[in-house]
Amino acid sequence: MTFTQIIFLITAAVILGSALMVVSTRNLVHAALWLIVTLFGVAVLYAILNASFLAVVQVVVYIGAIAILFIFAIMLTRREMLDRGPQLNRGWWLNAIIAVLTFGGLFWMLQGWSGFSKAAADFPSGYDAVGQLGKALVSPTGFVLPFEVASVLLLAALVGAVYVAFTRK
Amino acid sequence: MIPLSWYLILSAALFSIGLFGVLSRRNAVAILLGIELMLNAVNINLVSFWRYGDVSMMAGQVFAIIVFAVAASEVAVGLALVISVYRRRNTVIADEIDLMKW
Amino acid sequence: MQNDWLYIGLFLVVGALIPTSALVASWIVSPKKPNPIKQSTYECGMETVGENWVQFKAQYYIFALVFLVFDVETVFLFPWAVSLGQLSLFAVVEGIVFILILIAGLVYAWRKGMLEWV
Amino acid sequence: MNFWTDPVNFVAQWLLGLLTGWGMPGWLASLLVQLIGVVVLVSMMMVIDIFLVWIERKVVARFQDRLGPNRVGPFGIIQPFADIIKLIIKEDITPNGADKLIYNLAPILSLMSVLLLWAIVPLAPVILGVDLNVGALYIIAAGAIGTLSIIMAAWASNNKFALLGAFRQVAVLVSFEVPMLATMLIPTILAGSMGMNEIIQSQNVWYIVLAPLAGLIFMIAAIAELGRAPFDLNEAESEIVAGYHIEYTGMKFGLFYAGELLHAFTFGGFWAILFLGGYRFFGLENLGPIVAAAILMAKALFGYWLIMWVRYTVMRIRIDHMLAFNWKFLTPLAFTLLILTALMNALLRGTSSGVYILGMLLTNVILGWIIVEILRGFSRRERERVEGPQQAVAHQ
Repeated sequence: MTFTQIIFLITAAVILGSALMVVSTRNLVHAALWLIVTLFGVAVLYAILNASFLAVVQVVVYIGAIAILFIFAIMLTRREMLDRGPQLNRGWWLNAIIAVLTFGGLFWMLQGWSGFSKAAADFPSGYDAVGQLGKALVSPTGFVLPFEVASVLLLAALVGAVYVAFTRK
Repeated sequence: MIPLSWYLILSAALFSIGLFGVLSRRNAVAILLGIELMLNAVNINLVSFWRYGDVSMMAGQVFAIIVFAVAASEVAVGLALVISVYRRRNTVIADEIDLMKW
Repeated sequence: MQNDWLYIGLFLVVGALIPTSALVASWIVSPKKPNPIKQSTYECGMETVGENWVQFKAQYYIFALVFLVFDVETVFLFPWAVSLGQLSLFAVVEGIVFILILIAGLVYAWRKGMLEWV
Repeated sequence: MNFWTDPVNFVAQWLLGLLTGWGMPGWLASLLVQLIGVVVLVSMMMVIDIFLVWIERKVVARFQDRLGPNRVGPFGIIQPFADIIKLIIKEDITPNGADKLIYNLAPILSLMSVLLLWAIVPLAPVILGVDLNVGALYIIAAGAIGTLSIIMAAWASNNKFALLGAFRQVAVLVSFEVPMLATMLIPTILAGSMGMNEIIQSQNVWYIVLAPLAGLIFMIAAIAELGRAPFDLNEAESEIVAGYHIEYTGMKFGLFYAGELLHAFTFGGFWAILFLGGYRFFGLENLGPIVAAAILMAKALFGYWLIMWVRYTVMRIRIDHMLAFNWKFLTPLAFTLLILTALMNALLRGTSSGVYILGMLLTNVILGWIIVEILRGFSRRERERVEGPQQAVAHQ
């Protein structure tokens, strides 16, 4: 077992453990903080995968913006957060079975695939992932359309969210 | 080194946990937390396919970025809806927001 | 490239351990004589009424919302900025269109009066 | 390779040889050497942090025509050590209803988020720390952890005022992150890289000359990110007592305080790296890495001094004015500047460096002039609205 594998296993354990806490803890602020631990773990995974840009973006976007928005929203709707009553639906055990079956199904499906236990190839020398990404994002033969559509999507989200949340009484 | 299967199994497990959260939590904000977990599981898959495939093809990373945008929009609109509902109905329990049932 | 992140990981660990050690040192040395008055919530000498919950202005949320959209879009511009020197004028214009769509969002928010602190 | 031209590698190689000589496996030895390097760097930052307390108090005193600490040691230089001893032996009070784990974690995260920034600071051409190719975004990522620590501290200490302070502070932090990101894009465009070392290496002409407006906006946004006056809403004592760390005492408060000071110094350093050429100073950096590191530190101190100057000269701005200033002025300005810089960069790419520099500078000057004109018109209209047209004429 190599050093990288040990780091991966620790990270995976942290991700799964904190994800379980996200879905099971009663206090919603704690759930949001556990979500941050999960997201940070995923950022570490990106770093292991040599996707530096995505690792940093994960922290900037998820922890710096999305998690903050979650915490704000939880505090704005806090009267319901006093942990009275059950936090889970009545049929939660059924849902647990569905989740386990989903995992089993995915695992079974993936196992039959030939590329399942592939190893990673080395990077070609002088490989610059961020520069490549930039070129791919704006070159007409690359992903210029998804790139622009993403910005329109975010604009639409801004307009929609503002319209919904911001009603003067 | 680490085989691709490890990442795929991890992301499948994360996806299942998120699915459980979405299906079982009563609080609408907590449901959105579960959706975030599922989106992250998808992203792990995309990035690991980029790394284990041909690294000069940036599709994996580009789509991971698009997923970031989608997650951000989803959170913005979703939480705005939750807050709006909370102001009108004074609850964020998903079962009790049932005006649309009839 | 992996070694870069290893170094940052070490930084993370050391950066967490040094403040922790300061807290532990303080915990060992400092006196511990708690009493109810000392431990009460500080509200300028007034009795604390109710719990830690106040009705917040939704305005804080609105600013966080606008920020989220801007943050995500600006982050996307970084790969574009890095490879700008090798791109054609067309690609530069693509990026500028992206920024203009972003500014359109700002103008909308401005016109809707969301940026006012009511 | 000798000690003078490359001290860090020299020591590292020597240590590596020593450790492997003892029969340690190679990867463990290199890990250990890296760990020692990190510990040395972090401890150095903590020592600098201690002296920042003294510098800050001395400089403030001079700004306010006082003497400052002068009792403990020569020029009061031992004063911060006395402060630290006081902080350590103070009783640590945890308020009722506090969420213990989060309450204790918040100050640690707060200081950690600042220390993390020093991982990517290139002190000299050969002392790089780590030359991350996403350096600019890394700064924002570390800042995100700091924002998080503020919310955690306020929520865990179970205090209304703390929560109010944190909400205000976080609203300001996130708002000013947008112009900061936009102005970080400008050195990235000019250098063609996000790596800190490459940004320094490409500054044959300092970027403060090529993009003075960007430097100015970055400085303003940095001051707001630090939560210092005139943007010190978190500490508005007359309104919300002391902001998010109201319930913190003893060493935990000390960690927040140390984090704030070091953060200011660090942002001075990043300002120097992005706009003032980092460790470069007219070829002086070639004398040796130690000289280069000293140049960087001097520039960082200069940035820190500017931040202090603003802090102790300008009064606090109201929160609505502040957010309006950011969203209605700074953010549009930063994006306009970004568009113009990208366009000029594309148009002037093939020309000689003299034309390039002049074009960039002219763009900035013209934009700055237009902005000043717009502001003048705006303030004239505001004055007329408040005072009536006749008096406004009298003012001119």
